[in-house]
Amino acid sequence: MSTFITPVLNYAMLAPILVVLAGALIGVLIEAFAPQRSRSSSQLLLAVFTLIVALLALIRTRGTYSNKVAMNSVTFDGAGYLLQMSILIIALIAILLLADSDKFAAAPTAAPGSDEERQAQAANIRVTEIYPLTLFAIAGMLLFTVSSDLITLFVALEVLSLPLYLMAGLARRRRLASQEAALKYFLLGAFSSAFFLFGIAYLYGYSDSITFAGIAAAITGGAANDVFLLIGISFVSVGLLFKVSAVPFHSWAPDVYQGAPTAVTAFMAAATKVAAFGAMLRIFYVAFAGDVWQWRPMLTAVALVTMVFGSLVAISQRDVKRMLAYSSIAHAGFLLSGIIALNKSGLDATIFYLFAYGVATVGAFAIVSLVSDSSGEVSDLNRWAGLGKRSPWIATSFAFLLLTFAGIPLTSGFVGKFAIFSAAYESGNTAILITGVLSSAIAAFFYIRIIVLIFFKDPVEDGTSVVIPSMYTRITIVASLIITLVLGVFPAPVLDYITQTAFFLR
Amino acid sequence: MVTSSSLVYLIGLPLFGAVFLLLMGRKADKWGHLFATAMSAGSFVLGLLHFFAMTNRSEEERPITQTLFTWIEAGDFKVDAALLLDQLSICFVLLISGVGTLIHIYSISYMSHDENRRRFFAYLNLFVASMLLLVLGNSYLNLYVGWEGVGLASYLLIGFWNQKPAYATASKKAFVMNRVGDMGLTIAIMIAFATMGTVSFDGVKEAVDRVGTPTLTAMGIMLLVAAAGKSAQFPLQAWLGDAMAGPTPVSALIHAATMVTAGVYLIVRSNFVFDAAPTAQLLVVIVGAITLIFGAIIGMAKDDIKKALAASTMSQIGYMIVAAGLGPAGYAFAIMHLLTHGFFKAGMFLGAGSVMHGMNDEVNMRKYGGLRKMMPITFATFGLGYLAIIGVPPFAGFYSKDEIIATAFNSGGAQGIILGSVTLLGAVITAFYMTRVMVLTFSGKPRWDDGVHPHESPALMWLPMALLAIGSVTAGYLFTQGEALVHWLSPLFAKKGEYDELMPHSVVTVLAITAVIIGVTAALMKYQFKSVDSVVPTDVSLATRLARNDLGQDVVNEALFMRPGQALTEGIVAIDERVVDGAVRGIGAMTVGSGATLRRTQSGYVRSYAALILLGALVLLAGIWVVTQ
Amino acid sequence: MDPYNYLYLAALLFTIGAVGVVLRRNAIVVFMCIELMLNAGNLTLVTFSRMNGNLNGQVIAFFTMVVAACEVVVGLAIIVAIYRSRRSASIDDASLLKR
Amino acid sequence: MLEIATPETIMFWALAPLSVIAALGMLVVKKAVHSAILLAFVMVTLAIFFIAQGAVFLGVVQIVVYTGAVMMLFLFILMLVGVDSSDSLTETIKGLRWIAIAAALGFGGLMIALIARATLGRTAIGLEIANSDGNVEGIAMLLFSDYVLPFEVISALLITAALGAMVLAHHQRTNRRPSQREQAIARFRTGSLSDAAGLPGPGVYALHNAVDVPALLPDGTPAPTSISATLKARGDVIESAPFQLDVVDPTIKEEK
Repeated sequence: MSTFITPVLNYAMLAPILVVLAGALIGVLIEAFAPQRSRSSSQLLLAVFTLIVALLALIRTRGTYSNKVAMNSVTFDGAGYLLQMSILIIALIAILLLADSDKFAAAPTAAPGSDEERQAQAANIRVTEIYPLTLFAIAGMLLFTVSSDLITLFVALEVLSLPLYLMAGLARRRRLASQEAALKYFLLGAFSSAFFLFGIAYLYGYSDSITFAGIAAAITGGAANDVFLLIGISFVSVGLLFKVSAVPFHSWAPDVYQGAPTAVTAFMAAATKVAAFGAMLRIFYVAFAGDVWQWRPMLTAVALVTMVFGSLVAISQRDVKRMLAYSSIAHAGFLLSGIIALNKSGLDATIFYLFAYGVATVGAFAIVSLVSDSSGEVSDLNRWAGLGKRSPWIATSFAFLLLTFAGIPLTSGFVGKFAIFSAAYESGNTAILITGVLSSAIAAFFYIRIIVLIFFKDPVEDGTSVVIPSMYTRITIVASLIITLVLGVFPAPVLDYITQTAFFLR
Repeated sequence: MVTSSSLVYLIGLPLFGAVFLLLMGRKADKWGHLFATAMSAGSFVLGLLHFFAMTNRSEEERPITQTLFTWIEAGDFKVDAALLLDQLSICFVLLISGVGTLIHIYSISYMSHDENRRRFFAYLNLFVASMLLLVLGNSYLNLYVGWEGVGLASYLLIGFWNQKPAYATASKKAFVMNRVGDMGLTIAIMIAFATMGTVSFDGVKEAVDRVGTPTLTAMGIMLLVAAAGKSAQFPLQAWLGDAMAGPTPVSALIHAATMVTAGVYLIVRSNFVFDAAPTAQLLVVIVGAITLIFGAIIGMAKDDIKKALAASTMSQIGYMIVAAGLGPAGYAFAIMHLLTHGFFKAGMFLGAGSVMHGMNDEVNMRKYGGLRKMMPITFATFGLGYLAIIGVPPFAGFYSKDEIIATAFNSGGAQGIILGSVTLLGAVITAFYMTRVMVLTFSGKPRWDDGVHPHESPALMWLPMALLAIGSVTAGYLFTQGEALVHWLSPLFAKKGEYDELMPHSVVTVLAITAVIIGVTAALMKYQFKSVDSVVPTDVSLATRLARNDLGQDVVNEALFMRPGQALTEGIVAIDERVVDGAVRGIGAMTVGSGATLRRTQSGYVRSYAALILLGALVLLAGIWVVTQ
Repeated sequence: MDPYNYLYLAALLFTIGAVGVVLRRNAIVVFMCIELMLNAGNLTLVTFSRMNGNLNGQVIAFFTMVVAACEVVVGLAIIVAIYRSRRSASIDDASLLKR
Repeated sequence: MLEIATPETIMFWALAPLSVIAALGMLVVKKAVHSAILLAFVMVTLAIFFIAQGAVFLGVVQIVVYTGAVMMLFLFILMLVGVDSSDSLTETIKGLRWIAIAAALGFGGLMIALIARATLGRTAIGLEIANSDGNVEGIAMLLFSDYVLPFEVISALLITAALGAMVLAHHQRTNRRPSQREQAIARFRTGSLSDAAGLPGPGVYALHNAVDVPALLPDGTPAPTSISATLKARGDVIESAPFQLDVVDPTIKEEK
């Protein structure tokens, strides 16, 4: 005979998530009742407002940490605070990109090229459901980083993924490719979440618990042998490694990055990475830490392959979005070394790297969305030749962000790489250190090759023109540039803050 | 007097100039070049003030440090963004800002017809700032920032005239080689951090005793790789010649006086590492010696005046590297040669620019000839630089090269004899190819194309050349007067070990002068007293004229000496151009190729992606199977 | 009988589902194979729930069903959208994006 | 120690092979509809296993939600995209089939071998105590206390799904649909009056009276306008040639 335990929810600490969810619901209501004309602007306003309120609500919780926020489902601690902060800031920068009206399909239901679609475009209709979907995804991400039991993790994973599957298919131009991206993302995402669920099942079987703390206790004190545990860790890792696009679970990333609307790609590439790595950090640092000797070789192998593969394949890309996708794969490899390190400096470095990389990624994709000709965005690299001549500012900004990805000093990328490789070394992992440095040298090759292409090649005949950035896109680009520069030149305060704040409540 | 808190302005002035001019845009077109020059000059004046302040302090108090802020702090590891000005860096500061300012002045006139002159000056300022940061950083990490900065600025400058079609491949080659170098530096820094827990020069110096020789050898080799990449040393030398596609002042600034010497700076700065790692030190000497001969031989075969000078630069830096590899005995001489070379080679590049200016941008020396009368000032300044580089007393190069040859001979044992001979042979060849350049350009009959009207360059251009020429004449004497430079730098280096003097200094001097005489005579025999031959078959008029003047003696000469010599020369040039190029392209292609192969996994079919995921999971399961065995 | 037999069965069904995703070309069938994998996961959960003697596993399985239902809605919507523009539900036809 | 009674054992050995065969059948049958039905069968057997293992509530949900609702949705979409369409089972991607089969054998084999190797480290106890208040009550206890947050968050998932389906499927009219009267007027105002009486109906033949065969014009050629545009786009149109009179037996058989 068990008694019912009345659940206690700490609404103050859940506030950021709840605010975002509420914003999304209001967005849905706007879709239902507001007239077509005013939807776009009111949705944008609502989304920005929601994110700011969520950010304020998050800041209000500063310093209060608890693992009993909603029974055992979520844990708010320093690391969670920083990760949620990163996600909200990145989302705030990225959501402005959704505002440019000609990025999303006018009538997703109409066949591409049909009369219906033309009429809808002429009537200046656009899918404003993008905004509530984005907010749902953000809520999922926020929850993903603080989940401390497996089922909340699973639900959060789905809450963040489903909207992204949908949004990937809503591009205005090249709609077949966009829908294909959505299909691929969805099928492979569902495939990997089936693995994830299977892993959860085995972890539950192994530990008789679904909370991270319970699993950790079972690892240290359990009498079972490790088979169920290892199956569980492996399959849960498959799901998480899929989200962070680590080799060999990466193959969706290039196709989806290329096919999805660029604004969505920007948001997805940056924020999802923070959320997924945040969750990975928590589960590996809190739940699986006791079994480090068994999973470290596995993750190390994945990290090494990911770094080398991402860097090598990026070289032969001819499409800028695919190139950035492979670069993000390589960066996933670098970030994995922070998880493998399993020490405090690894945690600090990974959080810093995630934030720096996320911000720079948003900026880079924002710039990609500007380079276009009469028929829409141009992501073919050959046609970027000589961009420096025609739009020096845009080209310089892009070059700066590429240098960040390459990890050239005085950019945030350098500080992040340095911190993360140092942490890896501290944990005694020389293989990671050497491979990391080597593959970032390879990676620098293609980043700088693009810079050379942009600045030192003559423009091709059917070259591209750069759209005059709208106010929103301009804010996004400038914000991302400023943060990247500040984090590169003057990272000490942020690093300090992260070092002081980041910890996991076990 | 100036204090350490003003160190930042050394870098800050030119950096501000660069940022300001880039931000101002076209509005600054009218006065941007003057502003940039003023910024660079300001930096030079400040450097001078620091220099005088430093001379007034006692030996122990000379190095000063300015900490700007804590740059990276992760756990116990802390890197400050800090600047260090000591006896070594002040030499570089003066060279960079001084020669840099002269080149700014020169460029005002040289680039006056270019509509993007302001941008060019912004880049020049950026370069000066980065280079100053490179030599002022107090840790390897800060040095690395400057290191990458000069790389970036040099790209922007070399590519400034990007209409040249050859540039694309040239930049690629330069890029690959420089990345190999940068990787070396990165790994060296990582090694330092990993084994010593610090990356500052002071910290590493103290930690040298704590770590084992293998570690230091590895670090030394990585530093050598870095130096070879930046300073165009064997086997990473091939990019330098191609980089000549940029505007001439750029070549003078980057490829003669400053950036290419960064490798020498790095090795001299890391003297404590190399002193403790004899193997790495030996490798330094070998690399230097090979490059010395290699560059000199290439110099004999080039008809492009800038490429001939570039090959010469390669060879002269080889001298410096050899000196730096000789340990405490040679560090000061490496720096001395670096400084004198900065003067005369920059002057000669500017002279070459002046010649090109007067010759409608013609670079082929076979189309020059007899310019002495048309360009008397250029001739005079170039000539002084020439006398300095081949080592005619009492010009600058004589002193510095003489010292290096003597140190090489005296480094003891078979090594000493081999190195001495190599440096001596280098001196012969240097005299030969520089005389060739001189004669082909300024002497003999005019071989100009139609429509070329050579004329002297304006004062704004020849003035810097004249100033550099004065440096070429006097610098060597000043540095060696009472061993001034050696004493100045000596607190930084370990005590010179005792060694057997193989031969007295006077004998070395005689040998060196003999070498010069041999080289000059040979070149004069071949080029001055006979009409210039041509290997340019397309140039019909020149070929006809040569055929008319050819004497039967040449045939014998050719068969006995020239052919084998030519074959050797061509062979080495071929190695430079094909093998090394091929290797670079091969590595590039291999990387790109493996990328392309791996890319094929991305077939576009969801099902094959799913199969990949399934296989990944299978591998994980197999891993579990093994682990739980 | 050993309750492990249920685990073997679930593992087999999971494997069949996984290989079905790779082998079948009709997007809907592929999706059904994924549903089979999720079902296998549920069977594992229920079995472990029984072995552990608590209902946590059943609750997770219940959540999974809801999540799967949502996935079905979204997934089928995407498939229908693709079908409308391509007139084909074969996932091999959707391979514009590659290399 | 968990004792499994004989009836359950018999039931397991009867149903488990069937469910595996049905699952394998999903992979090899040509028609998607057959796959769906086989999957429904697997789901029903799983529901039985759930109930046998003390998960009564889940078993019922499995049948009602999964087999009832989800599979219906699948079938519905199959109807939409063409219920008759069948897959060719020949593999088009070179080598994939063998890789997949090898991977499956390895994967399944390893899973089974590993499970065989696993120990639980505690005695399996069964659900008698946990289900003592009833299975539904037990689940409800957990759902509304320990799992209240994910339970609430899952509502976001449901809204997302509904919103997503709306975005991709709900059609927003951009122009007014013309009334019947307007259509009629428009028909008569076009250049020719040939269509005024409406388009010809599809194949009206003695032997094959169906919408996917074009009607024949008086001169014996097929009338393209007699076929629905949708069928044409789908490629489901049948040639009318085999049904022409010289092929069809013209003799009339009287019914007796």
